[in-house]
Amino acid sequence: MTAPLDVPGSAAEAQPESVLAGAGKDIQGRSLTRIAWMRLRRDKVALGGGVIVVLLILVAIFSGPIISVFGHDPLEFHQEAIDQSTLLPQGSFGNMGSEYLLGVEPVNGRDIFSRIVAGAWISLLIGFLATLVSVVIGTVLGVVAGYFGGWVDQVIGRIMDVFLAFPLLVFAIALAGVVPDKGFGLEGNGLRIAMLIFIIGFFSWPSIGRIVRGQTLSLREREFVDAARSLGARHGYILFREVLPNLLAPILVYATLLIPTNILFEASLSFLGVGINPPTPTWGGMLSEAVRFYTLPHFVLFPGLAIFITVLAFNLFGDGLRDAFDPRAH
Amino acid sequence: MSFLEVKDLKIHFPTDDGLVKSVDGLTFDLERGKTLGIVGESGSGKSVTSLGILGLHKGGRAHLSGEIWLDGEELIGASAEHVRGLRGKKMAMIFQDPLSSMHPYYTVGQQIIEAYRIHNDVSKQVARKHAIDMLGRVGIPEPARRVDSYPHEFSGGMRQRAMIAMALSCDPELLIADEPTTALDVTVQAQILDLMVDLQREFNSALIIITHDLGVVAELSDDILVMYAGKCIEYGPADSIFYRPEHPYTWGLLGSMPRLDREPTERLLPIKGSPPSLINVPPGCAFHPRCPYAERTQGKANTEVPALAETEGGHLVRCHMSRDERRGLWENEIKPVLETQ
Amino acid sequence: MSEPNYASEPLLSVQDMEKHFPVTKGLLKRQVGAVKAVDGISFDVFKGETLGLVGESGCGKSTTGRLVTRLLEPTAGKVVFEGQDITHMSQGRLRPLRRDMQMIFQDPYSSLNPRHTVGAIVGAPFRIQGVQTENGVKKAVQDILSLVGLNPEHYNRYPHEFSGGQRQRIGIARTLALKPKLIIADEPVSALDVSIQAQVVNLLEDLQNELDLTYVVIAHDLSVVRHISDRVAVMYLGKIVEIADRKRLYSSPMHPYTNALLSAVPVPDPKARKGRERIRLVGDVPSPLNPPPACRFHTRCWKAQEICKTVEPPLGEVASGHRVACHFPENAVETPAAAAAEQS
Amino acid sequence: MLTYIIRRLIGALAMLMVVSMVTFGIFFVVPQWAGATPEALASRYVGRAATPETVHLVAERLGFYDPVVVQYGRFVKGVFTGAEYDYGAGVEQCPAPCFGYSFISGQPVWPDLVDRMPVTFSLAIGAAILWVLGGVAIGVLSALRRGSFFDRLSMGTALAGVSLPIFFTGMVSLVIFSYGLGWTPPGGAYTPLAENPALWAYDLLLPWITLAFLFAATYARLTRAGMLETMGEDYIRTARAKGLREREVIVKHGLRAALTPILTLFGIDFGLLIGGAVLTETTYTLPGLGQYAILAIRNQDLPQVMGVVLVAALFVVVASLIVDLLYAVVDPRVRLS
Amino acid sequence: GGGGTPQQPAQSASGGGAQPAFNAALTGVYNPSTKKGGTIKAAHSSDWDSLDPADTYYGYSFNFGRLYWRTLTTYKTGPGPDGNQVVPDLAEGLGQPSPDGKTWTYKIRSGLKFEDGTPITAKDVAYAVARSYDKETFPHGPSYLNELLAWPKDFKGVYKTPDVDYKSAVEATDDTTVVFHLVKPFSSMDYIVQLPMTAPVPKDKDTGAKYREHVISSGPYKFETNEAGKRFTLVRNDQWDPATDPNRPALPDKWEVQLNVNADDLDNQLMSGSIQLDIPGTGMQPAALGKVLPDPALKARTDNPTIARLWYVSVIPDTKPLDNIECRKAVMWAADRVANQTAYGGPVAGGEIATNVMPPAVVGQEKFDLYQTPENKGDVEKAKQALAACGQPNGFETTMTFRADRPREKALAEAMQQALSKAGIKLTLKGFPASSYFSDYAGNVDYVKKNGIGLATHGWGSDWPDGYGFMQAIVDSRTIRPAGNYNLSVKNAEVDKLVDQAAAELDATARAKLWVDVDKKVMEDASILPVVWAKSLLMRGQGVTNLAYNEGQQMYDYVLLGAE
Ligand SMILES: Nc1ncnc2c1ncn2[C@@H]1O[C@H](COP(=O)(O)OP(=O)(O)OP(=O)(O)O)[C@@H](O)[C@H]1O
Ligand SMILES: Nc1ncnc2c1ncn2[C@@H]1O[C@H](COP(=O)(O)OP(=O)(O)OP(=O)(O)O)[C@@H](O)[C@H]1O
Ligand SMILES: [Mg+2]
Ligand SMILES: [Mg+2]
Repeated sequence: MTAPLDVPGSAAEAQPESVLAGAGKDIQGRSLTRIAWMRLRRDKVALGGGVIVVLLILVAIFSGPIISVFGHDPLEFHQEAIDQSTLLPQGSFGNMGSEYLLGVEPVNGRDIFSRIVAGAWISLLIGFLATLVSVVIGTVLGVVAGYFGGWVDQVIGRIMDVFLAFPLLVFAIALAGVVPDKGFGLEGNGLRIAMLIFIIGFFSWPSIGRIVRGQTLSLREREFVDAARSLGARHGYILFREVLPNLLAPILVYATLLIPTNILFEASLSFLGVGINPPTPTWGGMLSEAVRFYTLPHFVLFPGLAIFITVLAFNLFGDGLRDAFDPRAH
Repeated sequence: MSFLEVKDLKIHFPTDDGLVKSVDGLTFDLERGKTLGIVGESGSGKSVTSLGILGLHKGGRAHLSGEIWLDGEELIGASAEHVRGLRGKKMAMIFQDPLSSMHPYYTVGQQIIEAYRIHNDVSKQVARKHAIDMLGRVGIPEPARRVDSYPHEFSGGMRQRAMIAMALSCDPELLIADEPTTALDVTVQAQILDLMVDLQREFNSALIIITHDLGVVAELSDDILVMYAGKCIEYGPADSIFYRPEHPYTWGLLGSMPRLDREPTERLLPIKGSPPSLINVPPGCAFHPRCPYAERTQGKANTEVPALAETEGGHLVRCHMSRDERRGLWENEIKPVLETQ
Repeated sequence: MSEPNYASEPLLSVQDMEKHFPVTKGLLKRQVGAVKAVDGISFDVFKGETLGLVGESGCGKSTTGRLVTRLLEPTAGKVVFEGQDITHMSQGRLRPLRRDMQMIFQDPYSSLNPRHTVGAIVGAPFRIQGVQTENGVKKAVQDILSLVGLNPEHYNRYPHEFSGGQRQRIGIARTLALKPKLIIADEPVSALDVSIQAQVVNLLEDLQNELDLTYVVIAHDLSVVRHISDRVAVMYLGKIVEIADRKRLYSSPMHPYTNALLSAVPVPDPKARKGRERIRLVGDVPSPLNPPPACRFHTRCWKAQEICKTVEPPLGEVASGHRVACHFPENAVETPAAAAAEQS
Repeated sequence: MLTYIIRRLIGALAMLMVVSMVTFGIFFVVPQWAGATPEALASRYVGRAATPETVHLVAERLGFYDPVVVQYGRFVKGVFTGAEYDYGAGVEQCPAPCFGYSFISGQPVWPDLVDRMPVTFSLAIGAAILWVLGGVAIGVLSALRRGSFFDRLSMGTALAGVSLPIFFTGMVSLVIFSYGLGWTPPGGAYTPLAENPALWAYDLLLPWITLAFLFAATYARLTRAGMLETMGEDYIRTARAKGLREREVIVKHGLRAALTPILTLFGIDFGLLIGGAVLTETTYTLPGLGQYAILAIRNQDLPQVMGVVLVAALFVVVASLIVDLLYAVVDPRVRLS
Repeated sequence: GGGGTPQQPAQSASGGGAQPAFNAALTGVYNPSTKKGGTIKAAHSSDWDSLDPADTYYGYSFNFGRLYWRTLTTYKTGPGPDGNQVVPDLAEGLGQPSPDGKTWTYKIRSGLKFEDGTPITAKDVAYAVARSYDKETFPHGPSYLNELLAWPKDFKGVYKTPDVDYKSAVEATDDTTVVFHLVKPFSSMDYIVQLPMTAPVPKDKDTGAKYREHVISSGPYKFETNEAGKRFTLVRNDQWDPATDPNRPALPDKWEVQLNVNADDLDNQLMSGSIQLDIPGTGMQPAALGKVLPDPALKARTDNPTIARLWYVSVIPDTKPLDNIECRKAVMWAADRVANQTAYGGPVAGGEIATNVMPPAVVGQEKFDLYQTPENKGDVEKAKQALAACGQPNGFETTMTFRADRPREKALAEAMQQALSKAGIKLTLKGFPASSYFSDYAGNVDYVKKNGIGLATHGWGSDWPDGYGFMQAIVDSRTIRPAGNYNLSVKNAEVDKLVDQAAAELDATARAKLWVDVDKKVMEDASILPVVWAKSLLMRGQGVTNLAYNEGQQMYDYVLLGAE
């Protein structure tokens, strides 16, 4: 047989090897995540953001040793660093120097550097976990609303409206008094942090819910959803195995945006006096305290800067992530 | 000098994965009133070529080299602003997917009016009249009413007609149709193709039609250019290409298509393997990994890029095999298999 | 090629099936009408055969496929699969039956979940149906991959790493996983490159021979359908207008619409365009929202007469196995309506 | 259309019910968990060193001895049919919608709300214009120069806006621009638009900018993302192929499409703002709904809280309704589906 | 004497002048002037409880209200210690007590008129007192008169029981005589009748709770506009006859008051001059202190009086182990008074370190210190001994509450936590909203017991500067009720007994002595930890004349002010 082209024969004749022969080079085992990672690695700015995020987390974890090397006990008063008549830090720039790296607080002279370092873990924890809570609630409700549509969508849509319109301030202030000292196996500030995480998470899910719902609306029209249904898959399987993995990128990107927002949320709750109990430092708490001393730039600047750096880092990283996962980006 | 002359056109894209040589040394020309068909499979560089002629890669990351002469003017070296002025008026384009190629938020009329008013200093009313006129010309019923419809309110065929109306609104001298009918039904496709032939006759414009459907090309073209991996591998008058194709890839294309004009064959004769990557273009002849005759060239196929050589009047082929060898294969092995069985 | 068995019970029988999509307008969601996407169609599919379903875009081909596989609920009519009426069967009871009836989707890009590996995609049927395999799912999946001409080592790759043709093979592998009896293929090759399309068509044919499959192939490319089918049904605006075995349909099409379709297919032969006489249909396909009354083709038909606007032609058998719904069929010896028209 | 709006408004009503119930519950049920008696609640609204009798009388007058459901019912009834208010020397008819009288000042709530709305609206509208213009401009430029220094810089600046609390930026800008440079009026300045438009704008300029600074980042980011998305669409290529100038391609074709999703967010943000830009109004001493809200909450003045919460919620609902309606106008495709 | 000419502050001022100097207005009138005309722009960082004289209980309100009302007596205007004295206002002279001290008679001047021109008679005063009885309508005002006067049994207020004659409590025996009938002898009646409840109200213009929207003026100014919660303006009352009023020079033509102004911004405006008067008179915010104190020019514009206000910590004996006095003493010993003072703003803005309950500004106060520690910084040793005596040698844990929206209280709580931890006492800090601090939390007996609140920040200022005015509300355990308490911790029968004795004592010196005994008893009981006797840093507005700090008002005397 000298048939020139593909010789008629069995299916095996459409051999895998020959099929892949021409394509072998460019089709390497690179998953989307791998490609995204490669792109990310080349995106220096995004990578910088990521590195800062990691550093922040490290600071939060190793706050103890860092403080013992560079600072003072974050709760300790340093009256000697304070001008007793004005109650402002002595010297210029809030008594900044080798003794107090970022200066001291007015009135009680606590070491700002130590407090920022010591406050990192709560602020970041709230940022992360509250985001997690809202991402979980938002994703589940968003997916369900988008996938089932109809009245389910209507109901969830209205629930979102309620949460958007709900006066969180009222809620927070009213709750301040009824938080028990113990509960859910937690005590004191632990419980308070848990509660803040829950409240913040619980009230910021509608935005992510909307996004997820929108994405799901278009995803459910994709044929692989039909494919799963034609195989007899149940709704749960389709929602969580087929649809959800495709939402990871937008969710991830949005979550990075939400983290700093939630850190600031804690700030405004602290400003209203319903944040973490004093004297435990948090960035938000410091900021809200510092606002009364807006004439002392260093006092407001450093916690503000800490939040800003976090915001910036997460956003740069989030941008990079989105770009990396965007198939049209290149 | 022809109306359109493309000389050694190269369009490369630097990407993360390497340099994409989408178009790699393309040369052809076209007279007014004539039609050139460009065929080739997905990713062979057809669209990139047409966008290159229109200057739509400028400002992007594409590296263009070579020459494009349109009506005596060189376009690659010309300023972006100058080329922009030519777009729409001197040369226009019809895109493959009319729905995504029309702005969803503007009515069909608005989009045609906009195209017209860029190059004609007329009032909105005049432009609107013209738009209605154009819609009527391309066979949209009740154009005065439909001019205010949004693209999504049109059927696929009507959208494509509206695209054509938009492209023709300034009577361009060169019209490039990039897969104008791929998204359409056969019956509608037939209507659109007829329309394009009529319009071309009317305006005596030069037409480039890009497709991977050999049938469409056969219906319209005077000349045919077959592309593979960014290169022209066969170029010549339509008859010559269809009746005496000399490149194995062209043979493959013909063998892959079930044809209504022939008795059904038992099996189709596909080309093995997949289209090549444009980053790691196979060395030598880009087609050699899929070519059943590659071994006949004694290894030349995987090392040397074959030259585009003329075999007969205006028919060029890029193949290592000798002309006689190719002719022999075609006459003795391929043609009988395709026609009989 | 295995021979279809027309004598026995049909594997799939569709009777007077209808699907009307409510059309809501504006934000009020007021129903202003219904898209009669499928409007009373009947056909049988016999074991071992391939039924081709052709027609223009929007005529209801995909809807038919989705009704048969119960991805959509029919408005009326009956779907009988292997003697069982599955029209109103609950999704729970349907689940085991789905093993025998699978679907290949049109778009190899959107029908594979981009976040799943090939192994997960092709293994999904086993997991969803809870099927135990002898040597584990992985082995079974790899076997199927090699069956469709893919490298079993591709198990852990993601769909985007594959070309269109390979992706369609993955889709086919998924449908084959549970060794179904019936496969509905909705435009299995229309998204593929010419050079790849042929590979997949060949593969489908080979698999049919090897695994004794029954196909319903939906396509708009008449040449592909002719190549692959035993019998062909032509749809127009939600109705079957002609159904016949392939030879008869392509050699002596009777419905004017079938004729028009066939003549509109461009032929890769530059000389043919001069000689060939093409039937030029005027106008677009009417909207399924307001289909023309009676014979739906009369608005575009060059043979239409008064009766076509008032009386709907039944899908009558004009020759053995050749049914057509037309008052004035082409290539016909004699039809009652035509005779009547002549007399009047 | 009309039926749709009516249906949505009925839905909104249900939503307002939920919001009001929860607010009510927070005021009465939550303190009761913490062990508060009616007298305890009433003692919030008396002067210091009030006698137990006074507290008891006040508790009675405010109806705190009734079950919460009865109290809520009374509130709802007041909103729909009006209520009577005994001011000691006589009884006054409070016409619907009656949100009651402040527990502390005895002022009817509804006129207060109506009175303060224009202030908040003035603040919101000016800030919204600024942040939309600013945010969108930055977003477009960043998208077009993606990865450039400008892209990063503008994003950084915009993000600084979100990471600094408005009570800080507001105070600092007052100190600099009002008391330092004397360019802007001191805090508390507000002139109604009808009185003197120029002065209105002059007085609100600083609050507008501060508030816009806070929001611009989000809009810039959204616009950037949207532009990156739309500029890759096929219809952009078509626009270029027509010979359209690049600026027109960007604005008329790219931006036009990218802005549509931003509309949704804008509607919600604007609705939320009209309900009260709490911190801005407090910082600048603007007598708007936000200031009213924070005072009401600080004083735990339930009728005021209910009033302002419901008005704020109403604005959110109306805004989201308007956005949905507008969406259909802006995106012609929406009508069909 | 009645019918005298208005006081001329410029002449009576001693040591005053226009040279800005720190504390210039404490002892003299600063920037004296008799120029009439102009407008004073005043601002308030929050809002009045009520503008109705029957329904208000803020010092600034009593002070400012004198611009539109006149009471039987008033504090002597002007600077210096005289400010604590009461002088007649509406009345021709001070009250005439009956020998048993249970009936007090006041004669009012003639020629007095309301803003609408109707004459002011003793009936209007009696009516005003009677209407203030209705605490359902006027819940904010003090209730001294409710408790002191012999109200008829069936009297429920002038609105609910309009027919009941209240002459058993207060009566106008003729047009110029007001007689008060008391249930028990009471010596400080002249102080009581300077309260605004005795400001006359015309019965036919009385609209109950709505009267506050337009109070009918009996003083030199009347309301021009009044936008609740936002602002109001006062203009001259042309029916007011200066000849009848020796106390009020009434210099400016107009007063503009802006409400709910951002506190920090208010300070800035005060410094820059766009506002001239900070109504509450409680001093500047921390941010402003940071600017003012280091800047001599700004500091010279301030006054720094000590006021009759104590900031303190209630040490609550209901909570274990603080029920043991030794444990309470341990808290006393462990507290770092300097740190506490700093938390309150330091010696200038915060106040003087307090060693006992009664502030020096209270008449007859004696300073003593039962818990003296080295440099006032606390004594860990003594605290540990006390702990041992209490049976808690390793210390204990308890909760301390504070008002979350009051930064100084938060700072105090933090300072206490630091200091007490050195003695092993561990504090958990909890902040609550000020508006429900006393009703729902620290002042709520159940809550305190259930949640084991051991310490609570607190502050108290006197209604008038004598022992009763300062002490009674915060140390008498019989005032304690389920919620809304201001006495959080003093539950000592001996204290109660001494309070009764002191209240009944008519001799001023003996009375003062008895209050000192009360003070000592409370300190022995260790249930109040005094922090500071407050001082406030007041800034004199630009363009304001006749600024003088008045001891009775505890702030600038508002009726003296004029505009340049
Ligand atoms: N902007 C770009 N950057 C990088 N690569 C590009 C770009 N534009 C096109 N390419 C690549 O150039 C090659 C040729 O693309 P082109 O669109 O011309 O193919 P085509 O022949 O038109 O195919 P089709 O039939 O699918 O339209 C493709 O591999 C494509 O991925
Ligand atoms: N879910 C739906 N809701 C409303 N109308 C629908 C829906 N699905 C399909 N249709 C309409 O039903 C008609 C038939 O659609 P169907 O997808 O079956 O056509 P088709 O023959 O498969 O076309 P194509 O060749 O384009 O795939 C079309 O007019 C389509 O718009
Ligand atoms: Mg293309
Ligand atoms: Mg289909």
